[in-house]
Amino acid sequence: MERYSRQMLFKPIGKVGQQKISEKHVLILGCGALGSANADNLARAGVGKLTLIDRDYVEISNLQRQQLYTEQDVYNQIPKAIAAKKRLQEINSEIDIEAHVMDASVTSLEPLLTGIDLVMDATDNFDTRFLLNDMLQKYSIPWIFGSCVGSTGMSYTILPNQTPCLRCLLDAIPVSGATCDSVGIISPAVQMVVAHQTTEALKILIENQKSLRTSLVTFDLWNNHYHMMKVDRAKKQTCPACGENPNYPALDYQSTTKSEVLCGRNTVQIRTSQKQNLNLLKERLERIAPVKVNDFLISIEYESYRLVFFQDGRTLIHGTNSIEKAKSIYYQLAG
Amino acid sequence: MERYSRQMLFKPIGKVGQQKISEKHVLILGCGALGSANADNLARAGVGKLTLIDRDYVEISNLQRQQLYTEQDVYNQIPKAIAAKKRLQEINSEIDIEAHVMDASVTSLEPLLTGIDLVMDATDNFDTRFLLNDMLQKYSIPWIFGSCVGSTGMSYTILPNQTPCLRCLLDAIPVSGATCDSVGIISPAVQMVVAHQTTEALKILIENQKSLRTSLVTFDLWNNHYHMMKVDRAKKQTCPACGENPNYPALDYQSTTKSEVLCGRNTVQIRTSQKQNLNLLKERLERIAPVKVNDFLISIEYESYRLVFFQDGRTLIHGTNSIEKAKSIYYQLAG
Amino acid sequence: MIHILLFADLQEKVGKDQLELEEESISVKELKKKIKNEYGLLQLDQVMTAINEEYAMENDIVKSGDTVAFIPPVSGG
Amino acid sequence: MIHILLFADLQEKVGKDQLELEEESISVKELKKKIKNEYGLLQLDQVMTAINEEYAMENDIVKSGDTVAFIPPVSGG
Repeated sequence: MERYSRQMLFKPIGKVGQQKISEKHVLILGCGALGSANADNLARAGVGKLTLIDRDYVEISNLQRQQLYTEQDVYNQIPKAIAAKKRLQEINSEIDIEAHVMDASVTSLEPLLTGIDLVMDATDNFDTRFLLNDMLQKYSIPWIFGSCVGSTGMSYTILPNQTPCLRCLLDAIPVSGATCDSVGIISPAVQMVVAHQTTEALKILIENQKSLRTSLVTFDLWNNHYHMMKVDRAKKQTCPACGENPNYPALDYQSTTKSEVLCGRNTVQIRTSQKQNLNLLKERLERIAPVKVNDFLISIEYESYRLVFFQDGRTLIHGTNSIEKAKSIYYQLAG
Repeated sequence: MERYSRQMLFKPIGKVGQQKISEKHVLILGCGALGSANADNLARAGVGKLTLIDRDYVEISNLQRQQLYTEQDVYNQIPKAIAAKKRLQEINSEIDIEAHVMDASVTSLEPLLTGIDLVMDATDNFDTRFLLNDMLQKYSIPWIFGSCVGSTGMSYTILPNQTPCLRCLLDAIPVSGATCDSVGIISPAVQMVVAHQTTEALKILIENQKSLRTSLVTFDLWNNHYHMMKVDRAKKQTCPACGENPNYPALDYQSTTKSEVLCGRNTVQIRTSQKQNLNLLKERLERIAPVKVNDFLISIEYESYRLVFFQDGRTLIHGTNSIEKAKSIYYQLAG
Repeated sequence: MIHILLFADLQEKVGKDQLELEEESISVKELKKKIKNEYGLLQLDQVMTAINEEYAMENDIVKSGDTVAFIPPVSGG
Repeated sequence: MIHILLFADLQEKVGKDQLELEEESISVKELKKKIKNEYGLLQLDQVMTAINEEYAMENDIVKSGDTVAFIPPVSGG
């Protein structure tokens, strides 16, 4: 236990807390910037078992902020979950790590939730966050929302049947947040979010409820702002995920994000349940490349792909037959 | 430049800022927890040249929070500066990294300051911080103070001839802060400090003065506190480091920390210019091991060493002939 | 005077990270509408609002002396 | 009422991270002395003091309604 001596010296954890940490199982959804740093921290802290999920592989533009990866991972095009696992086992060979290279959906996630004590949100889009939200309410698993872009970020701890859930905070909002691929990001914004996420994780793992943060944190490191928002008021009895009669809309087949390869066209279609606000999307996309627009759709060329966004929530990604790749590109641009 | 594309998309940096970053030379003093994370960030951000300094080697209890190191570094007892350089070059082979395994003193640091644009404080004691403070005032080099312990930490940006210096803030205070070895530490406290330090570093490197943080930040992640303290008032005309007639006390031979091996005794003596407050030190050390005390000294057994602290600022470290090892142990316990 | 904090991409559009507004009393809904029109801030349809560091609804009233934060949910990770 | 925030190892000794003190007006020096005696807080000789988020000197006056933060410099790294 010499390895964890400095963590055990921290009084709220101690030997008892360390023992608890070593018996817990945390699922980390996403192995990008937030996922890398969260996994690094939790592996070093001695969490007994980690499950890592990511659909993507390591690219050169990831190295600026995704702390588990090296140039070698880029050259070898290693899937992030696999590269992460390798590095984490070099850091801590005493813990158990399970890596899944897959797209997160209702059907792919559900079997992996058995025995999970806590989920770290390290996704890059709100479709998946709402899916997480509804699923973890249903299965009563706490999770920690985190997101970042530019020099800003946010974090919030969600306990089923207790705190307001993500839907309580955002339900009325047709969310398509700014993404790292549209407005950029600096690495300290990542770490700032993860510092909050990991601290909350440790509190939950040692079952120290009274220290949990009950506010949503937002910050802007470049402009020197830090803001805590109390959210008790946001809890809604009528919330479809955490209210009195939940129906978990994101778990309903009708509303899930669907994707299909369009035969012989080297194109993938993605269909979300939310309509797109094309004006706002246009403003965001114009930072990346020229956008063509008419009343019904907007289109953009990005890397070797062409994306066409329709108002009804459909998007065509031309230039690939891989659903994983198409989703990556889609969420990179549209959040 | 695809590697830095997301950082260049961040408007305040852009292509122009990235170019500046690539031409800068940053010295990182200390490759422990703060040093690891700062170096990781700055290497990923593409700083043209990094100089790393550390006197120590990697130990198993470092892995919980020092993000550049693995179990292999522990088994091979690699000096931290060397292990850090190796990992950083795997992350970014395009930048220049210089590693020095050495103890920081007036004479060892001075030759390394030529051409340095910025210094990151990643030391673990205030003796060295005051040395840095006075030296960097003398040579007009900006630096970013950082420190952490438990779930707390602090950061502050110091510009010579402009902001109050560390002496302005702390001069009247006989500083012997809490250390990670006395009260423990959790890894997010490290990252929170480094998120602030790296952001400030990027602002300085791209010469964006107007965004610089002018307050000292303190936080407590466990208890959910975040505090910014404006410090303009603290600037002292009479400050011996940044005032009108500076004499840079830490650079004066009389006041520097001296250490000597006591011949044939397997003992090193360390002498600081500050007197020890034995009562306070006793309180801190008691968390680590039983402390023996009388009116003139206190003593403690720690690992395979015995330390004897005298009121006049002298300490004997029995059980080693290595000045580097003795200093490590000393600052781990006494801050 | 109402003090307004802007986060994330709201700042960029407005060109600063803080605003002052001379109002005695105004609903969150009206306040958003006003600023949306003045700065062409489409994003204000997609923000959380805090009054004095507490979550606010559309019909809550902001008074002179209050600090309002508009927090757009960012999605990167 | 003076509101006092305690950071780092001050918290542990006192057993909480915040204190309230019934005072109309008191110097930083006197305030420290008072708390030091009440809680045996030797560490108060080694702290920075902020009044309402601004650096304060020993002779500055704290008034009812102010928030005082005692910030011990921590040295780990």
